[in-house]
Amino acid sequence: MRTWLSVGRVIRLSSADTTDATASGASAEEVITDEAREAVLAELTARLGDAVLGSHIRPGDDLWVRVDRSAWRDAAEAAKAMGFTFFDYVSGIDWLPSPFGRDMDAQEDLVVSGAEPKEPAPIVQGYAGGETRFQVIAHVYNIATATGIHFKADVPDGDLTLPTWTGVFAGANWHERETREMFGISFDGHPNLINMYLPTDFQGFPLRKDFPLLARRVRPWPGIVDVEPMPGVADAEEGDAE
Amino acid sequence: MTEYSDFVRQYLTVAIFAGVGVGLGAGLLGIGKIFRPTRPQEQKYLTYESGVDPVGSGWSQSQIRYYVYALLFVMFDVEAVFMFPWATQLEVYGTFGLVEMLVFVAILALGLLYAWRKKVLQWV
Amino acid sequence: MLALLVAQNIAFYIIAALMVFGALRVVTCKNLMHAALWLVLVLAGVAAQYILLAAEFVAITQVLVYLGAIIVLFLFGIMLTRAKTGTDDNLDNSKGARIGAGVIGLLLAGVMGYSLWDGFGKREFGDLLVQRTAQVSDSIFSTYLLPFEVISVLLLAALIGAIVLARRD
Amino acid sequence: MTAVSDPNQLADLLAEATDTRVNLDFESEGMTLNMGPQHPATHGTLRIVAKLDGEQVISAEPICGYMHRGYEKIVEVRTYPQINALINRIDWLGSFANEVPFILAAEKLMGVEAPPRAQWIRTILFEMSRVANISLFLGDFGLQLGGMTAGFYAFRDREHVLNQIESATGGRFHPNFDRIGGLKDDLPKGWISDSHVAMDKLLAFCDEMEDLLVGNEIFQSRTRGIGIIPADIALSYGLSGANLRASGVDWDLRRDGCPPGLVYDQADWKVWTHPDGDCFARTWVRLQETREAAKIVKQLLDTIPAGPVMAKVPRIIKVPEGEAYVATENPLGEMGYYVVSKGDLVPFRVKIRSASFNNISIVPWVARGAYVPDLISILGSLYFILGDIDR
Amino acid sequence: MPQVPGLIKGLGVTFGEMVKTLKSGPQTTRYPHEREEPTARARGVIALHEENCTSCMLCARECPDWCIFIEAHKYVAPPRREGGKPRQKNELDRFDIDYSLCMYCGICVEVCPFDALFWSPEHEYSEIRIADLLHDKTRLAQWMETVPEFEPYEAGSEAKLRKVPKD
Amino acid sequence: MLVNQFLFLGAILFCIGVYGVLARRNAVLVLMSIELILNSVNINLVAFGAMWHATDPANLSGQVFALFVIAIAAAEVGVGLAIVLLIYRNRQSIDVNDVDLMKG
Amino acid sequence: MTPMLASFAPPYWLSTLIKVLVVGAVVPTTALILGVVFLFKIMSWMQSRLGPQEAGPRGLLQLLADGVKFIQKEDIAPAGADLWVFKAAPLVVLASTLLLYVALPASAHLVVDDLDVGVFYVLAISSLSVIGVLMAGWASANKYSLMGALRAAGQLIAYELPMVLAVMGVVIQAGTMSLNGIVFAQNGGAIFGWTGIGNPYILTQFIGFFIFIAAVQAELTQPPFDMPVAESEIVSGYQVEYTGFRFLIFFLAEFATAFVFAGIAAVMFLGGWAVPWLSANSDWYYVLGPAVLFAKVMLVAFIIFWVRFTYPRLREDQLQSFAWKFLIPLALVNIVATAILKVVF
Amino acid sequence: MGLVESGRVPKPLSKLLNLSRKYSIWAYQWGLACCAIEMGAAFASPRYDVMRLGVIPFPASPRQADLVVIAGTVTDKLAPAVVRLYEQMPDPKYVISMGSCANCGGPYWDSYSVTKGVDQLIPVDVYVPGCPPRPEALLEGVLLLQERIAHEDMAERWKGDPIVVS
Ligand code: SF4
Ligand code: SF4
Ligand code: SF4
Repeated sequence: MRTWLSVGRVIRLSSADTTDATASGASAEEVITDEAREAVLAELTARLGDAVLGSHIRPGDDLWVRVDRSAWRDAAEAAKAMGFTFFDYVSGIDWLPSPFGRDMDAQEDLVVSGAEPKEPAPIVQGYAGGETRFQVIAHVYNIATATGIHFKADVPDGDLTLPTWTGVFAGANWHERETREMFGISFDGHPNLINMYLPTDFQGFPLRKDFPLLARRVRPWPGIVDVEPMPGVADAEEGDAE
Repeated sequence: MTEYSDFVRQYLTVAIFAGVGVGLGAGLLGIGKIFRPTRPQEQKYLTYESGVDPVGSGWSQSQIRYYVYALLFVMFDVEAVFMFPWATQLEVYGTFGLVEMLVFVAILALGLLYAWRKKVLQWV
Repeated sequence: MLALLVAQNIAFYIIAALMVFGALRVVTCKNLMHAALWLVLVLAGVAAQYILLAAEFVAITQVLVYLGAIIVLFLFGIMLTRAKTGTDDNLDNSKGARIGAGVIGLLLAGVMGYSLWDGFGKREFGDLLVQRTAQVSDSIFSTYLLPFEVISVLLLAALIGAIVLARRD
Repeated sequence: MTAVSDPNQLADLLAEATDTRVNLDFESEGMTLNMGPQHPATHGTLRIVAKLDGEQVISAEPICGYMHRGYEKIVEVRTYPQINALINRIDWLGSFANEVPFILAAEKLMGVEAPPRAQWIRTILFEMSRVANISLFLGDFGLQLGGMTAGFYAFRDREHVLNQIESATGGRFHPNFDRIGGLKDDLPKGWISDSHVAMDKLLAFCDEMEDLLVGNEIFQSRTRGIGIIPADIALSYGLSGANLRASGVDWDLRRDGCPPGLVYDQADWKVWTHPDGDCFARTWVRLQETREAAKIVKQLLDTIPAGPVMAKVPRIIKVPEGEAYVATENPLGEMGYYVVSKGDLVPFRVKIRSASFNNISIVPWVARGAYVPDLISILGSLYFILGDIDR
Repeated sequence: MPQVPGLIKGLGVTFGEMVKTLKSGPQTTRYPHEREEPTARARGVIALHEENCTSCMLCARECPDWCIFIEAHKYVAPPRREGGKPRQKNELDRFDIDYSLCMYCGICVEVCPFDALFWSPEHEYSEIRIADLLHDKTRLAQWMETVPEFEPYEAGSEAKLRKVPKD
Repeated sequence: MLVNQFLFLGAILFCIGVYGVLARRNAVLVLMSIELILNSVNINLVAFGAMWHATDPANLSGQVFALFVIAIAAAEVGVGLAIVLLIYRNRQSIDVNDVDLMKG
Repeated sequence: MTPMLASFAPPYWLSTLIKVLVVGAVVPTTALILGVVFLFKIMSWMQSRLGPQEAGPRGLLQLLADGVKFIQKEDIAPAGADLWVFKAAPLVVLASTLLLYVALPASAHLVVDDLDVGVFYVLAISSLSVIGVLMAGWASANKYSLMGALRAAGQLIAYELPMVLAVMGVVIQAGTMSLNGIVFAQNGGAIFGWTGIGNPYILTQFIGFFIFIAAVQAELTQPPFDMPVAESEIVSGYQVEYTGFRFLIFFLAEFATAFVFAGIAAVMFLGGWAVPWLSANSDWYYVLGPAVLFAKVMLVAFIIFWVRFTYPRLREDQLQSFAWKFLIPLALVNIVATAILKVVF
Repeated sequence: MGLVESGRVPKPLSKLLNLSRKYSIWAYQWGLACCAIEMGAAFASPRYDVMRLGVIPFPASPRQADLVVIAGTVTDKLAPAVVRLYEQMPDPKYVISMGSCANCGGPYWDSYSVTKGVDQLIPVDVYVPGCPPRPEALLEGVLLLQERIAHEDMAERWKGDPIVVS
């Protein structure tokens, strides 16, 4: 059996089965390095030069590389040349914190109810860093060494375009169409950038954080009634928050 | 009763049956008319095409080579026409008839063989 | 006997009328598919006339070859050449040509009618005898042996010709 | 109307059609054949717009989206347990298998691990859903090719597996049984022996299918040499699962990239590949895979360890900040979730990498030059689930 | 050219199946005349044990489809024991589940901290009017009769067996 | 029955056929008209055959010739339609007036 | 022939009326029987199911219910259709089916018309239904229909000849084309001088029988040759746009045709209405004949439907090459062999 | 104008006609999502075998169908097709809405692309709850529909609201 090296913050658990796994993982985090992935990163850096803007390695697990958007296509070619021939996906991420939230505590609702608007949360990008609200993420795989690379690229708000990957990985065609449809990020040189899922007259880009789910906004949440606090739950919540 | 009138009657029956076939269907359809509803709906009379607007225009065209089959078919059909009387009388003709027909069939089979060799016995 | 004769004549005229009507539709109607279907009527009528003439074998042959094969070829050809479902005004020659054709047709009819009447007048068939298949066979395999074999060569030639046409190269 | 009627697209497709495999005879405008959204061959609501010349396909473009339900957006407003209940509707035939990679991704971010008993049962149920999924494929493919009886047999024997899944999880289709840190519940009494019986029945079913369908010469003549996908093309389209292995690529995430939390290394089994890459190869690989899956289940059933099925996790689940991608070898191929968490009740972003989406994106490539009946073979053998394409 | 063996084998399979069906009967459950028994865990319909419900709203909040509707009012209940303090209690006015919307995920049953909700394998409640699919608390309580006991666990399990509260 | 009944019928069909050949511009229709002509000839043949047969039972020339004509007609239609389809393939038209064989 | 029965010769119009009524009743009945027995019962059993159970006792009235229901269905013709052709097409198919029954003998005298050219007639008529199909497919103005019709025409080209040629062997052996004549020839025939069971031609013409059944399968558009109605490809081919009763006619004709072809196969290869140990001239056949024929028809029909429920579908071009590169050469060889044997012995 | 619309069909006859419609329900094959598989199980699995009840799943096109089971999610993109296919069925026709998605949008009630219930598009005769409903639940729905048909007033149904072609 293989075990995850722990990731992110560690939650301390009391169960006997899991403590040593997490404990060893936690202590191993500083020690373990992943030579294979380091080598991949090194080679990529050698091939792409300055275009590699950031990177992140989770030892034994995954590799993130952020490249300059002008080198987006070169990155694909480099990866392919390095044996990363299996194309997984291309997609996007909108790092804007959602103005709506889940329930009735959204920014908008506060404004409607006349409460003080909350300070908008800052945009924080994930692994390998970033500067823009939108990022494109792609995953390619090397089936000989069983390693994958996550490529990320920043797409500045004013110019939501990126070179296409279709010439390198044929499968990118549909994924880029999907990304265009969902985020409004378009791909230069794509042969056929039309809607994948939605009717052509659909307005908006659903996966952008500021795209509201109307049904949720219109329908009253059936959970808003004052009730007794439940035994046990409150504690759990507090414990968790810590 | 002459042989001829019997003969014609046989085929009169055939004709009657053809008429009955059409009549039967038409009659039942007429009866159905009493029980059928007619409720026009906007899209009811559109051509069925898996639920969307008919896409594109144009007509299917099979390639001309496909037509070779049709041709072969007609040729052999004609051959069969000549074969039937021969088959009923083969006993009478004996070897002579056999040889005659063999030659006939062989010549046509040559056509089939030719088509086969020329690789036109393909769908495209 | 008289009853038979009357019945024969009635049958003949009904069928003949249908055939002539059908034939006229074949050459005038504005829809390829309909023309082919009218042709079916004419050909079936021909088969019926054969029956009236006591020629059983050739009547069935007419059905098998014409209705079963040649008409199918026609319908096929029509569908392959993209006939429209509706009417098509582009099937006929110009009006002048049609009038000319009509005149020629009528003239021909007149000439033939006259000569036929002249030649056969009111000649009766006499007692028709049923022409059985076996007799047909005997006839082919005695008197008409050579033409019969020639037919096979002719069919072969047609076949090869068509194959050559159909091949692209 | 819809995206397809876009004339540009068809023009583009025509321009692409200068492939050598297309043997254009008539330089005609050809005909556009539309299959779907209601068409027996498209497993629901896929739509294929095929430009034909005679019966030959010049270009075929799948139009998806008729089943697009907006998963990636909805999951941004649902909590982790709610997501878990929802996502098994993506590939609705192998529903349990959908839950696993997501749960594993969340576990990875949280750093928890399910106890061994839960891992065993997870793997068993995972393979059972594979059996349930692929057995239907065999029947359905038979049905597509006109052999209707195969479909009935598949539905018949699939019930045995569904029974087992239901009696363990409570849902024939949508188990919602996997939990972060383990499973919802333990197995009911008698389940193990029943499952043995069910798997034996499925193995018999595979034999029956081999006799009825796969060994049938008509079937073979409909599938051999049809829709050949070479390995490099398959890789660049990101084909996965049996479709990839049928092209001769020896790659199986269960063996080569198995995420912790599944215990495939505890069973003795084989990965089948086929060098041909045609429709027959895909069918054959799937048939063998069903057998292997049944064998894995039978082996694991005998070695389930005792213990709890749930690790200690907080009652209200908040996943710590981080990003993780976990993919597993689902019945249809690689299914992965890229989960971005901001330490909330809900994930920040989940990219669902579903197998069918990639698998079916090769259709325009592979269908070119095929005949209409072959198009059916190709679609059938690529095997997709609409929900898995459109999500 | 097709060879014979595979074709003959195929015929054998169907013929064998016919003989089997005729001999030992088909595998069919002849529904309306007989019914299949879904397993005890089957998620057919949710039953409400009203006595246990404290109208804590947890189920309604956790339900992904927002299809549970609860209304309650507080009242002062007489003390449980002689001489005890009177207690504040919630009385359910309304407890509806909209089965036309429910996704049968079981989250509500799982999160209910007071064992007030149970799964019943019953599944025969189609309706001609969609409004009738909204089951109110009397209807939900009626389902309680059909709730089976929990099944015992397989060997090696450490899970505790719960009980269904029946009146 | 009069022999002439059949002969007249044949003649009328023949003339209609001739009209069709001249008046139609669609090649398939022209072929159909030719079929009309051939059939009219066949009616005559069979009618004559029946006439002779009634006097000389061994004489079936009419029918046999009709069979031969059918065979030839089959060949004619086969090749004719093949040519039509070929022309259609190359010209996208089956208008006989458009077909100038010299133009290649 | 006993004098009593032979002397009973009703006038033509009466006998024809009786014949019309009988056949008019027999055609739907046979279609119903085949439909219920094979489509609902045997098929269900082969798929380990029960088939219809609720309509009538054991579901035997299912097809009747279907029939009555279809009468009540709306009659829709698509807007683009060629109305008359569209409406007439099912009738053409029905009429051509009915015409086939004319030649099928249920005993020496229980036959509508014992035509001298019986076999030839049957083959000629059987190709007529394709005209109906082509009409249907073309007039529907629907792509699936059109493709279905084209495929049906293509199919005719493939199966008609093997069927014609397969029959030739029988005609050579029997020396007659009359179907009753063929029955008599089989009943009175001998195998190497042994007359014990007569000479059912299936023993000597098994190749012919195989080819004939294959061709019948194609004629009936059943798997493995159901391309013209292939559901997963062109939905249901030329029938796509037909609703209600017109569709029912297609449905009915399909089964009635199956019955009559099974009957013709039984007549030509299995000895028809006669049983080997009872001379064909016996009077018993007035009652026995239909029963014997029915039993044999069911046997042949079973084979036909068994194949239908088992096999997947071929491709159109595979059918063509199967027919032209295998069946037709085989049939020609069979004819030559039969002819040589006939002449030699 | 048929006899039926005018309501002049004698009682026993209309009863017979109702019976025939009750026992001959041809359902056309159209699955939308997960529910479709359970519908398939009800239609094709020997364990359920809906044919016993007289529901014949032969037709592949709506033209020969009496019943459509909307089994699964109806998306906004699909909605026009649903309407069209429904309208292309010849009258009298029936609709069963199977599963939460078809009933009300189900798990995707908050999605941007899902229609909230098929009854917003076409009239539904029977609602079968479940996600997915077991095949037997569908059978129960079918029985309910049959019950309805058996007691149907034909004149009423035939007349309906005349649907005007624009
Ligand atoms: S969670 Fe349980 S106790 Fe709370 S409201 Fe729901 S049913 Fe009642
Ligand atoms: S089962 Fe799920 S969807 Fe249904 S009421 Fe409970 S929580 Fe809501
Ligand atoms: S109701 Fe449930 S099972 Fe049915 S389609 Fe919708 S999500 Fe799938």
